[in-house]
Amino acid sequence: MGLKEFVEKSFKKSPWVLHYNCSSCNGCDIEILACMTPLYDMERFGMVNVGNPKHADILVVTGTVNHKNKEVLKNIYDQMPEPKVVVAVGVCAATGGIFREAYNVLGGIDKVIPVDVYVPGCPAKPEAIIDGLYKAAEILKEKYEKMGKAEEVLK
Amino acid sequence: MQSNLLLLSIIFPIIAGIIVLFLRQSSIRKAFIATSLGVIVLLSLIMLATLKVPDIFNSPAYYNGMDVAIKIGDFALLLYVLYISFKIKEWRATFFAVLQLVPLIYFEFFMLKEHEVAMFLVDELSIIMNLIISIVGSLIALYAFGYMDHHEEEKHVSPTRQPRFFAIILIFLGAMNGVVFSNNLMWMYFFWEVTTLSSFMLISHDQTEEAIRNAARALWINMMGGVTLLLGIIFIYTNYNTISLVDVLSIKDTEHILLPMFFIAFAAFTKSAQLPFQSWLLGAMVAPTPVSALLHSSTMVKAGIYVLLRFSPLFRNTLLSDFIAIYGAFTFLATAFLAISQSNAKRILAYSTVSNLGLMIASIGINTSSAIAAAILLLIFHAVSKALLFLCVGTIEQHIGSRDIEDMKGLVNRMPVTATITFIGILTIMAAPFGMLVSKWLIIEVAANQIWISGILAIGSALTVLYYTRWIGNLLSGTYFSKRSGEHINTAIGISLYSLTAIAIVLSFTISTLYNMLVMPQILNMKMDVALKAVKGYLYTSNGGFTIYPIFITIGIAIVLSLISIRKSTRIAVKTTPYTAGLTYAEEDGYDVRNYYLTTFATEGILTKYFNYISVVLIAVILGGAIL
Amino acid sequence: MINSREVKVDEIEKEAKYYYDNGYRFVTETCLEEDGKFKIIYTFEREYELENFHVYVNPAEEVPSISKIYFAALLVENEIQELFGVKFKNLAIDFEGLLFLGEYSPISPQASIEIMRRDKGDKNE
Amino acid sequence: MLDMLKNVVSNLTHKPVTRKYPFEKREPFEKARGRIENDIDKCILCGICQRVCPSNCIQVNRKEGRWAFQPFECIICGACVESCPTKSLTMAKEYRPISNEKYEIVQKKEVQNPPNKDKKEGV
Amino acid sequence: MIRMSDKSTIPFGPQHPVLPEPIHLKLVVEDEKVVEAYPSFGFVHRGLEMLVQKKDFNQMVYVVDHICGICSAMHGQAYCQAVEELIGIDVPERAKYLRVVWAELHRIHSHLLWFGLLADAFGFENLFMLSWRIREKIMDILEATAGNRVIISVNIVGGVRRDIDTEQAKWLLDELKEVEEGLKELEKIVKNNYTIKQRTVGIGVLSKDDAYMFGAVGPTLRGSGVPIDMRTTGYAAYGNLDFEPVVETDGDTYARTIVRVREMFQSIDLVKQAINKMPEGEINVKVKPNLPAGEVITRVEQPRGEVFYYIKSSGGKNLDRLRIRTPTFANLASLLHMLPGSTLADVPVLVLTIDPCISCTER
Amino acid sequence: MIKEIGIFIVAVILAPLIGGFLSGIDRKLTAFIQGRYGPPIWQPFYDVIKLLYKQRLLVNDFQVFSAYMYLLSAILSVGLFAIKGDLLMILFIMSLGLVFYIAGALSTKSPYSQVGAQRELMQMLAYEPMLIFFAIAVYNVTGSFNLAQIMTHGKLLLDLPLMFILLGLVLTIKLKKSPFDLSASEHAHQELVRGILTDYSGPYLALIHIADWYELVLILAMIAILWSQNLVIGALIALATFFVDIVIDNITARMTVKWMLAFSWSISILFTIVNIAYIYFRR
Ligand code: NFV
Ligand code: SF4
Ligand code: SF4
Ligand code: SF4
Repeated sequence: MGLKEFVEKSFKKSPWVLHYNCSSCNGCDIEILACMTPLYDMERFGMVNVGNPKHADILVVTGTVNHKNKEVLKNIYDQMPEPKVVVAVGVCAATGGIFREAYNVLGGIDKVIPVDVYVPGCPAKPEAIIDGLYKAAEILKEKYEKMGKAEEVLK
Repeated sequence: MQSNLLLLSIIFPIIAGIIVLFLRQSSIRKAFIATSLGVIVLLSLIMLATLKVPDIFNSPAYYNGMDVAIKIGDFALLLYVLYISFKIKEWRATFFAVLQLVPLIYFEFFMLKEHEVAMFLVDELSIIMNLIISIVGSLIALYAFGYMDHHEEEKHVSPTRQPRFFAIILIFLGAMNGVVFSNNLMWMYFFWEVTTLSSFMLISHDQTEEAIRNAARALWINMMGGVTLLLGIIFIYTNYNTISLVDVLSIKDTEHILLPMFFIAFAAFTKSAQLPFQSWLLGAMVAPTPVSALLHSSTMVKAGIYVLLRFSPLFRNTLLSDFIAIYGAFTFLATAFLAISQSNAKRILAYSTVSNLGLMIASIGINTSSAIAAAILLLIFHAVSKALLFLCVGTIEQHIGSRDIEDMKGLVNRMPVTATITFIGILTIMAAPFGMLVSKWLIIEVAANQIWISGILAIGSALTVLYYTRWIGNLLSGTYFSKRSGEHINTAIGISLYSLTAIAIVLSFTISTLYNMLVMPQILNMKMDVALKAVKGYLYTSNGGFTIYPIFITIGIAIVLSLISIRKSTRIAVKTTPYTAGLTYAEEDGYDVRNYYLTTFATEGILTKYFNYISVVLIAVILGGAIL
Repeated sequence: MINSREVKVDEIEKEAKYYYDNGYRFVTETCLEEDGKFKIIYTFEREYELENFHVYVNPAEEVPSISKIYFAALLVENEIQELFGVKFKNLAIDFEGLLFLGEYSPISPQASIEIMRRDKGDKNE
Repeated sequence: MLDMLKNVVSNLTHKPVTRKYPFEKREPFEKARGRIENDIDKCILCGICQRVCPSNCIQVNRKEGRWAFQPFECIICGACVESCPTKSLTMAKEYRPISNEKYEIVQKKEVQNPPNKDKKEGV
Repeated sequence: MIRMSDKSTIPFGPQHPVLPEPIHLKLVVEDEKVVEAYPSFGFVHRGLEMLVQKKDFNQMVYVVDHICGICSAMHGQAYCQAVEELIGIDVPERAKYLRVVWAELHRIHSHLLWFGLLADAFGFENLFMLSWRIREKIMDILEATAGNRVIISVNIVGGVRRDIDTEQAKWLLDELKEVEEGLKELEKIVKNNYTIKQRTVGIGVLSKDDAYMFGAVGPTLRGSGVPIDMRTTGYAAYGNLDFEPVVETDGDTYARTIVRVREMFQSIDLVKQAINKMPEGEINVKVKPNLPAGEVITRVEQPRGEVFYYIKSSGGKNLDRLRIRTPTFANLASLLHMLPGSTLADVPVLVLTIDPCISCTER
Repeated sequence: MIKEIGIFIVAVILAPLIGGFLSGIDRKLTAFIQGRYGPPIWQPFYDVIKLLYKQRLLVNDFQVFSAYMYLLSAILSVGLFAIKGDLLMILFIMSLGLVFYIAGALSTKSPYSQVGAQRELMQMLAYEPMLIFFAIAVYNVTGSFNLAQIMTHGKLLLDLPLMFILLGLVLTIKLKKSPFDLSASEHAHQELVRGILTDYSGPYLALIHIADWYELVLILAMIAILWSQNLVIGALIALATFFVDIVIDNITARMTVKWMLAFSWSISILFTIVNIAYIYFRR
């Protein structure tokens, strides 16, 4: 295996996850946490919850965006190094779900940051979340490949 | 000829100092002082090159004149101290002055049988001290050109008091040379007292109430030391009938030597501001920074170490020596603890000075050949690095108006040059491969079979690293979004900062040469086997070795790699804000974390109290060791 | 159904003090809009029994805060102040309308009567 | 601490409890609410589902014969399923698969097949 | 001269791994000691109370269910009870028992979840894993009986939507037995682990009077020795079941932990009782589409304490006003009282000791 | 000389491989202890490689230098250990790297990394004396600080049982494991986000991870030389210690700074004194 392949594989094998709860109802959050626990154990795929945007590859967002946390979400997203992938977990994160019509809700997180994977469900099942993260890891790898090319262009 | 050179190195600064008093015009004065400093440095370099040491030097033609002058000087000085102590109502100083005056009269007039002794005893130790005094001293004095102008401007001092200031500095340099060269113990005593007096005058230079109060404290504590020094000399004389250093050092029968040794050690403790006398040194920090750098870190306080080193062969392998070691180690640890609770940079440096002096005393107490070598190495490196740090703090203080290390957050953006120099200064004082650390390594290595001492040293060094590391962190903190500004550095200040930095690094780099040239011969002088060898940056004893070049290479590689990385980064990296839990980062009123000063564990006041008690007990123990 | 008696706005503190002295626990305050006025219901509890009283507040009126008596009332009063725009005076800590809402949120969103204007600058912390 | 040690030892000596998803998939429970599906043939476009839906994610247009559903707004509460008079709406046990973009499910009554036609939603 | 403040300020949240939910505390610390704490909320504020204007009272059940994913069924229960009282209907007995079953299952899962998070807050990863592992059993039970793991949405106005048949009930009791065993292990660990005690005993002490007067509720209050538990008022089927409020007297984090651990056993017991005593019959009654006018207050004991529902209607399909005061909202005052004087390392523990649920609080 | 350079290079290349492998085992074992499968053994390598190729996010320039300094001094100390240098000197070089590591974290202005750095300083305060005590105790047995000479002694473990425990403690602190995961931790969930690591990101975080591996190997090697008569047994002892540390991590909660300082100092001073007394008693 050449270095290039190994690096690419690393991106797929080691996606570090940052979870941000952005005015969700906790339903999806506890399901994400449940993914870390022994029964679902997402660390099998090298996914660890890092809690710090600067170390993270995948941003997992639950819940809708409201007027107060849209900046927080943006800041976190900006502090993540490329390549990065955003996963929206739950229908809240996708569109606002049942909260759409509430006055302080802006809607899905794609109003603030670009989203790569949507995981539907209210709450999304842990299995679905793992699917989503797995998919995200693949996207991460693709993004890395693209980024490498971008760098070459820069040089 | 050579003895005249020695004489000159004492007399010249004093005379130059007196002349300076009358030079009222700033530019002329500065030119004159600069030339004198040049002469002083030149003199010491010539002596380094030409003197065949160890030897005694005499210049009979001047002996009597000098002796008489010094005798008169002695009394004049004590009377002057009496006068000022009356003036500032510092009765303790009066008390100790009287306590000196009475025995002095008795000793000089009724006991001392006049016979001529050699004027100077010069060995590598004296040369080292002399080099430090002249080179470091001159650089500090040079620094004071820039500093004092700014200082007086800030404090609106007019007419200028600079002539007095520089005069005392110059006189002090002469006196220090006197201390380290004198063979006649009474001369040494005299110069010792001159340094005390100049310290007093310089601490009180600003004439504020606080300055005078602290100066008074320094005065009485040092006068107390003077008393014991005098007592020590008198005891030696009564027992061995000599006041010649050479003779004293060659005393074979050491039955009665321990008690005077205790007295002398006590004097050394006061001069080196060991616990419980550290308060005067801390108080002395009110003085203008060059004074702190010169007197209170790199030269005058080293007089105590010098004296102890000088007499160390006399108490080798005694209980006294062991106790001194424990006492020194304790001071090292205790003041390191105290330093942790400080955020005032000058106080940190002061505590660190006391701490390092304690370390030197501890290694003198251990009193094996490597330990003495370590003490001397420490003495050299500490003088340079600490002077540098003090000067940096002085510069910083004049710019940002504070000497609190918390206020130095992000200094590298505001004063890039000074902050970098400070950073290097701190590194030379606490990190491998610089000389200070090598000496520390040596001390731990030689102390390894004295569990108490080595334990204390282990904890103490960790504490040292603690309080310096966070300072570095503060200095260099900043982001790409911090406001940046250039820095203008006064020429005089610049010259002294740059040269001290260069000296600190070069000395560390050439530690093996330094050791072989100056330290090892001194060990041989003291009639010890040399256990520590040095070749090409590799210092080794039979127990282990320390090699410095690989570390320098490592640092070099790190610098190169990071430069490459940063340059590459400018193309592909993103300059980002620090993590603040997702909140928008604001550079100016962002979140801010102060260092931990462990005040929740204990405060300075309480600690000082307990440490003082312990140290008094330890001194009593040393006394016990001397008597038994 | 709840029973509650009406008190005057300036008697609130006295009433609260009375409940405090008699060992009542503070439960909550509830604000609602009734006929162009705000109605604030104060609820206290002792041994599972609820005691209520309510006040009617004109939009322009300031309501004395009971957060100095019952510290727990602090948050709910801030909430009402923010979501309804009713002004409380003497709050133990005044979050100045940034407890729940961000800078760009709608102003006093739960009330149709608008009294508060936000003219503060950046205070979004 | 010894109790915890016991736990550690027992964990070390037993097989991990992890469900090896996605390698081994578990059968969903009988009553599980996975996603709703509409058998458009049975649907009479009465619009009850639209009215009961708390999340407003079903739009029934009788005139056009259009039954539209926003899967990314549905909270899978099952209210619509319970109230559907013809039982054309059913609750599938499997959850809706993840996707890269949001879509809308539109079913038309007149058109025979295909029953599912995906279309990107323009929010 | 640029003078930095003498104290450090540290932001705690909104994005912070210890708290899964966004809440911001601006901590002013001295060394590691917290001197002051300024909270800032609103990162989860959605404005759900105002949705009453847009949704009718039946749809609102689902909205209040989504106030929080942890105590969702109980929100639904509280809301339904309030509306039922307003309309004046009597819920079938079986539905009442079923509500108890699901509510108590929720309590267990919520406490286990909290326990895991607390363990995480003081850095005990294995314990976190252990308690969440036990919790998965409850999640399975919930999914099997109600169809969803987290937001089960079983309550509707007039009763419940799903039934638990005898077979399932038996399976449920078997599963609970396993949960009970796991809990026993957990209890032993909590009671005997030195490091856990170091981190919880004497941390966040709330005296009995303070707890009472700061309006604390639930385990926070009962951990300080005040035996107030809304379930003793006998709503749903609690009047027919046999239990005592769990009380500990120390008022520190440890006491609150023990309260919650004991409550889990109590809940298991309640589920058993409820299933055994459950009568046969209908599980819901039809309700008229229009509401009468009136106002109602209900209180229900949630995992974190009593929730307070106020509803007001003036007829029609929609409510006029819905007001929810959640237990965390009531407990926050105590938290603000506990924070100053603690150490930075204890902040997560203290925040978690009241078992905060921000989405409940901010609605 | 040539031979030594060879050994140096081999050690420097091997150490991170071993370290990475060990930390992979650590993660796997931890997972098993918690009743799950955990990542593949090679996971740490994937992580580090991925980090190395991520975008560089910098807060300031000094960070870069710190990361390099930390890594290079770790490398140097391992290399010197391999060519049997002076134990004390190795420790000093290690602490040099740490100074930079901490200062780098302090300089980044993120409150979390600053608090983490302060705590790391406290941790250093806790274990640095222990290591020096260890060196001193070794000296008291073997009469030398030189590893070559120390290793001729053979069964140091019998003389220094308590110092061995101290080393185990140091390992726990160094690995940032419970109960000492104060400044940062292996696991993400902690009160300081990632503590001292918060603002190191991408390649620089990778450098720090590699440096951590070096240090892990170094401390394990120090444990191994306690049985230098047969280094295989020594290595097994080291691995056993490592295992015990992992178990301890999983049965304890994180403690506080105060507790750590009090505990580690009293333990280290007590153990050292008792142990050295024991040495003299055995003579
Ligand atoms: N228990 C509970 Fe809630 C409610 N109501 C509350 O604070 O969890 Ni989300
Ligand atoms: S999707 Fe559902 S469960 Fe998830 S956060 Fe939104 S409302 Fe809660
Ligand atoms: S309720 Fe049933 S039948 Fe009526 S429109 Fe909806 S899906 Fe069709
Ligand atoms: S399941 Fe619920 S949310 Fe989804 S469409 Fe049906 S009623 Fe609407």
